[in-house]
Amino acid sequence: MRPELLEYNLDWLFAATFNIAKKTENATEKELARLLQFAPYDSGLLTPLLGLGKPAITFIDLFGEYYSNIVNAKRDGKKVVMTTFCFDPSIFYAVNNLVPVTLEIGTALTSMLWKRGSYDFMDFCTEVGFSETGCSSQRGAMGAYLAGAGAKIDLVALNMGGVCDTNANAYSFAAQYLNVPYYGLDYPSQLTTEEVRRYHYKDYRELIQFIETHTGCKFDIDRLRELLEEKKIQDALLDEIEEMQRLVPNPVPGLYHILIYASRYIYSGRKKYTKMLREMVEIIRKNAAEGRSGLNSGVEKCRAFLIYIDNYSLNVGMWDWFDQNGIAHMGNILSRTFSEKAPYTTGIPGTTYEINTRDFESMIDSLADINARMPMTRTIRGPYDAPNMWLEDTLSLAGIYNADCCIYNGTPGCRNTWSNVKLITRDLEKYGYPTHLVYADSFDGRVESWDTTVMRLDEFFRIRGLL
Amino acid sequence: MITAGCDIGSRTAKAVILEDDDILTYAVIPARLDPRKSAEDVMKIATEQAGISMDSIRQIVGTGYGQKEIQYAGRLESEIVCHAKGAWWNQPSARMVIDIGGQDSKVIKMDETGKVIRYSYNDKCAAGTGRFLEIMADALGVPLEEMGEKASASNERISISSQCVIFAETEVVSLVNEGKEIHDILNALHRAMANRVASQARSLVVEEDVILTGGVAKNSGIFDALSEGIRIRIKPLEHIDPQINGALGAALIAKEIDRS
Amino acid sequence: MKTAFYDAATNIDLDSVRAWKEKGGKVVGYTCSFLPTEVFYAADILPIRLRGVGADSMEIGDAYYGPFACTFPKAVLQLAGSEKYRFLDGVVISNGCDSMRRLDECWRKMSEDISDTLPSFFHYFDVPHKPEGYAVIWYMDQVKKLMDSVEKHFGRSISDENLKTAIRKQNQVRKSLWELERLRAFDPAKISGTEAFASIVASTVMPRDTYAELLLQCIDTVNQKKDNPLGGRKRIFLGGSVCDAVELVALIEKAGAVVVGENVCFGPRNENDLVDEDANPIEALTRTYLSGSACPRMFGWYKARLHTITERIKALKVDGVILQNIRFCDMHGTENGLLERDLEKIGIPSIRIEREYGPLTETGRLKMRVNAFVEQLESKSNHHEAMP
Amino acid sequence: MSIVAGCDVGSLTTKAVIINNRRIVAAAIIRSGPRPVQSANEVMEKVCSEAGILQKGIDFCIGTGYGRESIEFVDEAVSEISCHAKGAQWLVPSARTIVDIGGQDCKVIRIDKEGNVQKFVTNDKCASGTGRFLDVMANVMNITTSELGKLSTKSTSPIAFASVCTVWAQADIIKHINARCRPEDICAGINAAMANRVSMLANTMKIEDDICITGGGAKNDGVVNALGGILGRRIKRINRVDPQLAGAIGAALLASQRTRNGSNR
Ligand SMILES: Nc1ncnc2c1ncn2[C@@H]1O[C@H](COP(=O)(O)OP(=O)(O)O)[C@@H](O)[C@H]1O
Ligand SMILES: Nc1ncnc2c1ncn2[C@@H]1O[C@H](COP(=O)(O)OP(=O)(O)O)[C@@H](O)[C@H]1O
Ligand code: SF4
Ligand code: SF4
Ligand code: SF4
Repeated sequence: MRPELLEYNLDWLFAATFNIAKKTENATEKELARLLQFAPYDSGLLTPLLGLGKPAITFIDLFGEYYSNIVNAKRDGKKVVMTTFCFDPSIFYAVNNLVPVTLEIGTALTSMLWKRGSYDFMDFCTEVGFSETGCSSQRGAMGAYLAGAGAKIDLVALNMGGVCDTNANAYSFAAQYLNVPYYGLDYPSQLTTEEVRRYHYKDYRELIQFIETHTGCKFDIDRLRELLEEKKIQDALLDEIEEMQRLVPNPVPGLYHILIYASRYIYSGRKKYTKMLREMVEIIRKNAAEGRSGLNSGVEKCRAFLIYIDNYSLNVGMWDWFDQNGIAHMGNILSRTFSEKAPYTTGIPGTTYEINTRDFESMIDSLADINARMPMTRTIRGPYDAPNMWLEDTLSLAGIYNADCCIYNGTPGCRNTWSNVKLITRDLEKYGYPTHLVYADSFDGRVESWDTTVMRLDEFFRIRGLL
Repeated sequence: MITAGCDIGSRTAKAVILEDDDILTYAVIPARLDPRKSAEDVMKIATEQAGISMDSIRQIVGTGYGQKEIQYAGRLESEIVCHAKGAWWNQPSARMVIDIGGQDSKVIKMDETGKVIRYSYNDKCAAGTGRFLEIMADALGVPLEEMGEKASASNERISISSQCVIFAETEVVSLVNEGKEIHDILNALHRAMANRVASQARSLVVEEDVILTGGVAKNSGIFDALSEGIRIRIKPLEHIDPQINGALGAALIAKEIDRS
Repeated sequence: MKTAFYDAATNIDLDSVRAWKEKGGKVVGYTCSFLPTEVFYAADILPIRLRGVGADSMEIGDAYYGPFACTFPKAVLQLAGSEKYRFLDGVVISNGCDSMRRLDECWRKMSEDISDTLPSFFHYFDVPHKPEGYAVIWYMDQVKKLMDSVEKHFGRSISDENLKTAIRKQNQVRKSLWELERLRAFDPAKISGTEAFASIVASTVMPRDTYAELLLQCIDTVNQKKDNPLGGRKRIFLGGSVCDAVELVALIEKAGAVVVGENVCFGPRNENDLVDEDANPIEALTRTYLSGSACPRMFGWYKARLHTITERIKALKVDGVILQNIRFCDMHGTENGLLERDLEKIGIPSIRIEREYGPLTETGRLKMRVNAFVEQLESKSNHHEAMP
Repeated sequence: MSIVAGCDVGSLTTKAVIINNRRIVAAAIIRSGPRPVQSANEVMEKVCSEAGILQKGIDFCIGTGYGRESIEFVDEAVSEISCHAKGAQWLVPSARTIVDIGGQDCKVIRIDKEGNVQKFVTNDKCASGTGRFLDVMANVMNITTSELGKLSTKSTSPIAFASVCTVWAQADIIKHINARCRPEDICAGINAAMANRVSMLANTMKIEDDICITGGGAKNDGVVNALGGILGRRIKRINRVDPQLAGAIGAALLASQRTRNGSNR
């Protein structure tokens, strides 16, 4: 890796960028343009973000705070835990001396925000022995922490065993490389049986122990209850947003989705996240009342559902393109919560979670259930065509949103989906959903040039008569 | 009524001029570095051959990799649609078209009206395109035109593993060193290439009739290898150069536009 | 008998297996060394390790798998799709890794397009990703489920007695395999890696009793041998992804080295892999098969693995380690990175090599690296002599 | 005093060197034909006539390179890695890390002061990151590989390449050419992409100064400079002789060692 890169601390760069951007809340166009010059290396994420108004400001504020906490962790005598996006972080906030660092979020931000993208960090991972073909979603940010260009990591905890190899593999590598303790929750290939549930509970309790041993401090029950109660409110808000997504035209701006899931992965259970969701709901309600589409153009020509994740390799290029073409972004599996009341839940027992704050034990059970039902841990843990797995989820979602088409966008590093995406595409087509496979890498712009990606997308929408 | 189609590909530029339902003339030229130039040249040649002037052409549809550079095109259409249209017009029984060009290979499924149902491009890697065979022909010092027959003269079955065009080349060299016969190596190359395309066709579920188009369809060796790969006999286009199929489709679309 | 092993290691259509079928015996294929094969022998069914030997094209494998997946399961699918596995009465697929577990879906889908390619017994064996805690109970439960469905489907009953017998006999094989390892530990090694590895791979595809006998004979004859051509050769240990390629070992030995051990998912992994013959069989099997350090799919257990491997490397007096991984095998690819780092720390030169599964054709670049590595090891030793 | 020779049959070029008591008396580089045997014989005749000796006048000859096994006249075959190490160390005694950019692969070699290989890594993934990559790109731009190197040094704003794949990068280049990009910027982009790949390879192992670069790629200033920049270290060049000869020279040096150690055919 270029030596000069080590001179910047990634977390600090984020903190600085967001804290500056935050100040633009009620700035004029001119002031804004001026201010943004001070946001280091912004490659054009902030401007479209700020275009979203209130919720975006809260989002930026939230991220500024999040990264400031990481930067100041040592000063404040806190430990830093490296974790993955599909892990509900509220548990970390329930002990008073722990700050989570979520790699995938870091990678996405680095790719979207930095002029030079996250290439150098990705390549650094390869240089220190991590498989070059591994998923890019971790490599981007992981490189920074391995290279010492980010916060010092004290422990690693995640929940990807049995769900995604490359993911779990990346974290166990990081733990090994940095020589810090590692704990991974493990998930069987099914979801609903009693044994599985027992496994989840047992495993999660060992995680709790792990955290207590390595942070040397006990869980604060009241704080945990507070977080979970807050999470209930958040779930309710999310359900409302989901519900309103079903309207034609869809009143939810496509970019909201990334705000929704990015913040959830780092701030679930915290007040700022609730604030952002409230502000969103307000705007969405207004749009809905006026029958306005969430698209800038205002005209919804087509509704696309992303059956996996979004593309972050070029700022918000993908959302822009959708917007320009009047395609409503119906979210992807990351925007889902499988809370019991979520509109698309199948009602099959065990497929959703319920938050119970009666006592510590029931709260721990709830958290175990939540973690086992995060978007990925819930949807792609088993065979794609098994009950309540990828195919069924996709069909039910595409159905209630009455999507016109499906799009797969992921990373070549994802063995899990690239080993069966051709099959699910085939099935979705059979069920009448035109489905497009994007060969690009969500985080690494070098895999396929953006022009090519767009050219193929455009071709798909035209040939399949969607526009 | 006269219409035309122009297909600016990565390796060659093609133009077809239609008078109602008959092909007046067509031209195929190697692509120039600048696609705009290719478009001008190929059209000039075609119109001269037909002995007509540009403005006597009612409608021109452009397609292919360099379509955006075709100044005179009245409309642009994707290669997928053009190839489907051309092949279906020539063979109404066609349900699947496999087009292997210089830079990519496409598999297209269509219904009995020639409408595209599904399609796919070659997976990431360049092995499985005409370029692959070109580089190999070059490495073996065999003219492209003769590759096919030479390959079918093979009597020893050897296999080429390398997925990479560039590395396959060194693999070929080492096979030559081992004293393998050129036609056996060629045969292996054709199978290696065909199998990549075959897997592409199989993922869309093969349906008869299957038609092979694009410049590579001029290569008899590919027909056998590909048919073996999908376990179904592939058909050629009848009485026309498969390389112009895209341009032909474009010309046909031009005609339809003008009707409506 | 060397040729019998070599034949078994390099083909899937084996006389011994055909003989078994002709006696009306059943054959079940499995995908990962975490599967307790004793269960099948207890039901008088022949378990064979599924491999992709001789898959020289991928048009079927690539039709269902995406382009970014390991070629090992792809090759297995390719063979299944070209009806090479017609003789199987059943298949057990386990979640060894993501590419491998998706073989379940790909195989089923493929059978919709190519008729009679799906054995009537098609079982998914769910192995946890940690060797302790509730995972143990989970694994035992999986074994019970497997036994049930075997009993139901094949109309056999698996008594504790049958299981114990199977365990006892399999232990015999394990012991012999360690005997073989000890022959390789001699300096100079008493048996070439090519020969030894062939017999190791064969152990996963030949009927157990036939195999056990041949192996003992093989060990005898090796013990008898007086002359030893393997003196003075650099001693190589081969590690990494699933590997059944005897040609690869042969290629390394052609470069003037001798391969004295492997950790490539075929063959013994650690000395204490004997199954307790007195304990409750299912518990005993679980303890052995789930034992910690087997393979990188047990995330977070690297240190334990490093330990066992290092111990073996020392016991085998290894001069250099070749760590290979199949492209897109991230778990082994990454682990190889760590192993290289840590082995070199303790002064054992190592090299990482990425390859595709399948027939070794273009060997030019591979040869170059292997030769250079052996030369590197040799120049080292000259070097030490040079400066006392 | 003995006359020894080294013959390096590479994927793209075949080189031969004759050394007479530690002095290079003749050297030649020719393009490799499809049959290494022929290329080897051809180049050997060339150097022999240049040195004014008969082939049998050579006491010991070591063959190396991609086609080393198929050369008939050699007394021994040694891998390129060892040969490049020896050759480079002889040409640049202070060299501890050697980067060899050849036609079909790229190697980074760490050596001790005797020129013994301590560790090496080679590119084995994808053709990008090999000399061939540069040739294909140059070819698309209708220039020679040497011009590719020279041009790029004039670039002000190198373009960034998306595709890592040799064959797909071509399409990218054509796009840029159509977009009327300045050729020098495209060239610089190509060299940067190349240098990036090589630096990754180099960084996978501990690199020690001095770094010296051999193989045909060493003649490409664009790549060499870019590489130096990325690694943040100065790269020593071989100017005594053509760096492309390093492998052959190393082979010859090993040959003279053999004669000294008295091992003969
Ligand atoms: N006479 C021929 N025999 C065999 N192959 C040919 C012949 N002519 C062209 N080709 C193949 O066709 C390819 C170009 O096909 P084409 O459809 O023109 O590509 P594109 O449309 O991308 O320009 C070349 O790469 C070459 O492999
Ligand atoms: N004059 C030159 N300028 C820049 N690059 C060159 C020059 N000559 C050769 N090369 C590069 O060197 C490569 C061949 O290097 P070489 O060491 O001969 O490979 P090999 O040993 O595999 O035959 C070519 O691919 C080309 O990129
Ligand atoms: S392997 Fe070869 S063809 Fe494939 S991507 Fe790399 S360079 Fe391109
Ligand atoms: S390497 Fe590990 S996961 Fe792969 S088959 Fe062997 S035991 Fe199973
Ligand atoms: S080699 Fe690796 S990726 Fe391939 S099947 Fe085995 S564990 Fe999976």
